[in-house]
Amino acid sequence: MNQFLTETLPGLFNYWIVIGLMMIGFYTVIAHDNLVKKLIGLTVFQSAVFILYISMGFIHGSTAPIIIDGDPVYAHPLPQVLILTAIVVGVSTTALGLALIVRINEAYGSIEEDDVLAADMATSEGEEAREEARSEQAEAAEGHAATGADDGAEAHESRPA
Amino acid sequence: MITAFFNQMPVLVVVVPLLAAPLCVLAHRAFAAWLIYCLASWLAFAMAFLLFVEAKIAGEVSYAVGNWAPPFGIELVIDTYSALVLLLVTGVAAVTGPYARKSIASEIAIEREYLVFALMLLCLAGLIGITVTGDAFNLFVFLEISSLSSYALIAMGPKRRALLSSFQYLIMGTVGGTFLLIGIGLIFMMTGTLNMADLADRLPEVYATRTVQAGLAFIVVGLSLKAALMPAHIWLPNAYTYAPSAISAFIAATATKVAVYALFRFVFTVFGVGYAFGTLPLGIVLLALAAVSMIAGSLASIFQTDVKRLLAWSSVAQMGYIVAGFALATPAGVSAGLVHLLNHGLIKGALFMAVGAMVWRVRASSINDLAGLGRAMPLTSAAFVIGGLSLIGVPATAGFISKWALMSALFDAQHYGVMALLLVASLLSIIYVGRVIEALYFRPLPDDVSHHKHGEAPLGMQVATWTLIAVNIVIGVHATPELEAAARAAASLVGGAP
Amino acid sequence: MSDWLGHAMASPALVLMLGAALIACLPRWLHGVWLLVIPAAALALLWQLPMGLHGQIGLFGFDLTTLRVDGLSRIWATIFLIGSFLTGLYALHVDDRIQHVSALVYAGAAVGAVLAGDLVTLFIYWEATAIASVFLIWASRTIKAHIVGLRYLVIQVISGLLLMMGTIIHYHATGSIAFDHLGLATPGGWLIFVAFGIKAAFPLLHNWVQDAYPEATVSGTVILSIYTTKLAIYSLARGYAGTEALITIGAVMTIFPIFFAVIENDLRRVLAYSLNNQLGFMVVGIGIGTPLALNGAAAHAFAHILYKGLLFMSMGAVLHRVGTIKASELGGLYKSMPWTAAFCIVGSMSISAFPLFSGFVTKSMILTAAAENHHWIAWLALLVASAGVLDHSGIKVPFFSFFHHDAGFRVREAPLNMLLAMGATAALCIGIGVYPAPLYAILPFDVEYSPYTSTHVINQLQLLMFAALAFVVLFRSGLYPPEVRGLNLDSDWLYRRLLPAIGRGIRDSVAALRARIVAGLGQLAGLAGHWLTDAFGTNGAAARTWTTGVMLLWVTALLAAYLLLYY
Amino acid sequence: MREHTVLRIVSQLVIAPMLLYALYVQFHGEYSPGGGFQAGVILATAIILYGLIFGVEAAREAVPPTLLRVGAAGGLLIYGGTGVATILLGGNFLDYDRLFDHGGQHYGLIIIELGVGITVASVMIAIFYVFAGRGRQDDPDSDEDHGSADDYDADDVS
Repeated sequence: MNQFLTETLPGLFNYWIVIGLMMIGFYTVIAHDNLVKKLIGLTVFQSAVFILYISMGFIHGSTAPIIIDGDPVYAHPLPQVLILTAIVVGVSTTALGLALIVRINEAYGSIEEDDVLAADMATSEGEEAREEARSEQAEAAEGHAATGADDGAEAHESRPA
Repeated sequence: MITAFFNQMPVLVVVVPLLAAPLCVLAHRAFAAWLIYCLASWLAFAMAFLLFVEAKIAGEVSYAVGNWAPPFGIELVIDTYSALVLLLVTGVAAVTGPYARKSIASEIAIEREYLVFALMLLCLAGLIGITVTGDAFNLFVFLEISSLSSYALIAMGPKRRALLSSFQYLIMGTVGGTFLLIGIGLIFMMTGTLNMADLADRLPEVYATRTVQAGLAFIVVGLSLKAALMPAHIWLPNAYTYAPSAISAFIAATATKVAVYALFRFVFTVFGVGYAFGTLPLGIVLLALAAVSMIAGSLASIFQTDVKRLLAWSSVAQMGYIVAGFALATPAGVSAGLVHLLNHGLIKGALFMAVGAMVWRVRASSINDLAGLGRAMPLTSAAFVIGGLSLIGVPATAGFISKWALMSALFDAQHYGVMALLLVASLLSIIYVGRVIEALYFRPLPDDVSHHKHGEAPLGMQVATWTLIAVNIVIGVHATPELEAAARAAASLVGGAP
Repeated sequence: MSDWLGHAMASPALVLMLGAALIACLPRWLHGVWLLVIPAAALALLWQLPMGLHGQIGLFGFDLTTLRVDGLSRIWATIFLIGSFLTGLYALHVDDRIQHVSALVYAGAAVGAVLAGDLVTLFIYWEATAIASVFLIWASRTIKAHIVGLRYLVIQVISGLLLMMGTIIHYHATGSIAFDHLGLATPGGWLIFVAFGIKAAFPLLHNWVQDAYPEATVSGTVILSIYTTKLAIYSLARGYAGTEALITIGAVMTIFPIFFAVIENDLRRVLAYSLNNQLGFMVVGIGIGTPLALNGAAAHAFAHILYKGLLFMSMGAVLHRVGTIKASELGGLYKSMPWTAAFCIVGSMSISAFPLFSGFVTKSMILTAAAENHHWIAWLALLVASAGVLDHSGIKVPFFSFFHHDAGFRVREAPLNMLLAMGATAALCIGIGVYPAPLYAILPFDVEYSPYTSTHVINQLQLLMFAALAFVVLFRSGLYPPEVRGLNLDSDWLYRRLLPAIGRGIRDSVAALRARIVAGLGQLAGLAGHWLTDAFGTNGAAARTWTTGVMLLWVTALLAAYLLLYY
Repeated sequence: MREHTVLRIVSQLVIAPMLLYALYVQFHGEYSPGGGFQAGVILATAIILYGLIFGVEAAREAVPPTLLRVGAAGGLLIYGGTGVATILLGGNFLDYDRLFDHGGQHYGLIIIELGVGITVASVMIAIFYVFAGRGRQDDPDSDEDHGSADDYDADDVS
């Protein structure tokens, strides 16, 4: 237990940072309605992953993977290269997300997700009303049929057009 | 020169669309961009077909990018599994070309059209990249390329709701991608390699570690998100509904399918079927989720008032079918899942195209707006009917083949409950397809018939839709090649005689 | 692919379907010719085919036998094609591409199913009949027809799915997909039995017939009445001949529809009930399973398609001209539509099995077979049912529509093509009744049988006379359920006369029970519907757009679940 | 901001070295930390700074959007074109050794990184233009960034 507290826990401090950042980012994405904050959360979340990669390639006392004289210990270059790519992806995502937010703001006048959804819901209700009217009509026809074996003649129109 | 071309095909199939995209941007004209798209996608399709044949003969085609031998360099690997999905992706892309010209023109301002084609090419390049790559990290990058371009494509939809749909997709997709990244990082940490074949060799030594277990969990969840498997599916209906019609058709037929491909590439090839399905209870979880997807997706579909949304929800249900097949992890099950993956891509592509043609005509996509179009647009409506029948799984269509294969596989695996649910889901599919067909054929045209004067959709849209329909029927009546290829792929994934 | 081409050339089913495709493309004024030419060509082709198995093709790993021509399948295919020709003639005036196309596809599918040599082919055509036929209901273009059509389609497809599951199970159990005698020994056999039973409208599985057929178009109902149920009868004859359970099922089928038919006001629905009752005869015949009984079932199916088609045609003509088919609103039409009335009477005499009409020469085969094999209860049931048929179909239908009190409709006679179709059908009905030898010659088994023995004739006439007398007495005394719109059941008379009273008692209790069940189911369905709408409606909890937060929460839950499972 | 003399003077002083530094980072990428991506960002930062201080209009004049479009696409084409060139020379995709007799890896990498740098810089500046231009005027090609923003994640095989 003591060893866990004194060695293991601080020895893995990089992972604790990663996990902490990850949770902060993820929580922000989940809990905030503001789209910009969501995006910020997403970026934090991604950054945590970048750090995870970088720190796993790091070796104690190593140098950056640049060819120099002597025989130093290099950090593993591959994760860094990978993360460079991942950063590019992340930046693209952020840029695209921000562009979308700008346009959402222009279209809806709000960047709160629930407001935007509510606005959408309001527009869709008009569409739904028409459909509902039709299905009610249909239910009425059904109800009529169920009340007696001798239902209305209107259902028997035939249309040899 | 010719042999050189053949040797380079694995990379060219990615590079051609990838380089065609900036050419589109340079061209800056809608028509020129469209032409570039068509040429690139057709070329890609031709190469995909040749690769399929090559993979069939050789079993596996490998290519070292930059001549760095794997596992150090990036390796492209094409086996039958990837070749089949590659064929679907490039095929749908090739068909979307003729379709997109008029459809895009009607929904997107002319000065932005070239961008649509550039983005579609990027998306295509990403999707192709996912299927051909043999490198785990490379797969992530291609996945993000395709995802990013599809976010942008969806955001170009004509309604403002496209914006939020795209944003939600962006958030969910990025989280999924990041999960995948975490998962890849974790297994990289344990093995020090990113090459899939190499990973498969080295992972067994560290199977027992938590890191690898967590890695599998992250990868599965991340790719489930991209594949819109329940309960991570809610981004899908909106994204497909509000995207421009041509984009809906293209993405619906390919994007989630490729994500499923990637999911099971990881599960079967990298982790190994024994580990994922034996040691860890992945199979039963996926099967349960698939079963819920089938029923809930179909039920939601029944209630939709918008045809595109209806189809999108049915995609959620159909993803359930596909995953149910794969999750059996038997040769028959995987082959059935793969067959349905391909067939459903063709079916949904055709259906979205047919609906897109109707949207092109009436500028709306609710069921009520399509009333009476059976008379005004007989060919398009007929295409929708055939596609719908295929979706239901009526004999002599592709849908039947996969339904039959799935039922047989489920029966063999003695999952009678799932079998029954699949039956229920296909009954529900009759209802939602029936609703649309009834509206098309048996309701009068609305009074303001001005838009019906012009009749059918443009030739390009017709040709594209009917091409997919024709493939559906051909597969329906002559499925042996597809079934054989799928059996080969399944055998290479989970063992067993092809 | 060449075997495909060969198959396409040789199969009457595909001839019909290709013809349908042709009609879908041709201009409207050419439809008429093709509606007649295509079935005729298919019929000619059918009789060109030698007996045996043809059209072997490979389809997704199975070796299918798409054409099996033997005695049993050929008589069914023949009558289906004759029916297709006659309904084509009947529907000649209809200007509705959808109806023509679906009618031909439907007929083609039914013929294909009958000629199918294996279960997979059967299933493929089985589904095709379901899908093609629903368009004939939807073609009424009413909201009710839409709903009814969906209901019909779902039931039909359930039957198809059961068949598919049964086939898969049967295949796994036996390694064979051949469509021969199946029997009830295996679970696969049971599933297939239920699948056939749904389409054959077994008791309690029968409601779709009365639900859907009267909602179709004028010609659609005629077409519907021909194929689906008779296809099921064929399948039963092929797969379950001699299954004892069928005798009981058949006997019940012959009896119970009578009570509903007598009180029904919609004359097409009356005919739908009597369709059920006639199917019972055939099912009994199959249950008995002797060559004579199977011959009887086949012959009765043949004759039944003609006379039931004729009845539906005449009622369709009335509906076409008058616009209603309610017994309570009709009457006295014989003045305006004399030909239709005459043809209707021919049909009702046939269904009532008057000597010299087609029903007589076929129904008596089944009765004789029942008697020969000492199935006395079934025999009695059939006898009672024969009397009942006269009451509801034989007398009620023509009487209320063409005679009775004059409802005041002065309409024109039915269109010429309808009259021609009815005339041809009526001629066939009489022809078979007078000279049954050609029909007997194409029956599946060689059996010497002569319907016109004096016992037969006298028995039948006695039976019919008494039944007619009963109708007259009941009607005069006001006891016969009057042709009213509502269900005013007057129970004063309930105990005065025994036979009708029992009938009415059974009918009442069945009706009440049914009403209660329907109401209960309706409530349940309502609750379920509300729950489903709440959950899956466009704004329902499961189907509306969630915020990304909620979506991610689910994803997190999923991830947690995986991690916990692996832990 | 044009009134802030200090900012103006400082940025006038700083921008030129920034551009130079970008070039340094660009062409030393294969030995030392750096490469196309970093160089592109630094280059873009210089232009963006210019835009911030002297106005987007001025920046647009200096670096017109059309140039950015061509740059974003062209950079990618340089990258891919190199790969195609290696194929045409009989090697595998991006097999730099085929390009030159000696130091193929070296020069190949430089060319590739140049492509990446151009693309990244163009896209960065384009994004800046679009966001800065929002709300002030409604320029029709403002949505261009949508596409090109994604264009540059294609430089994946770094």
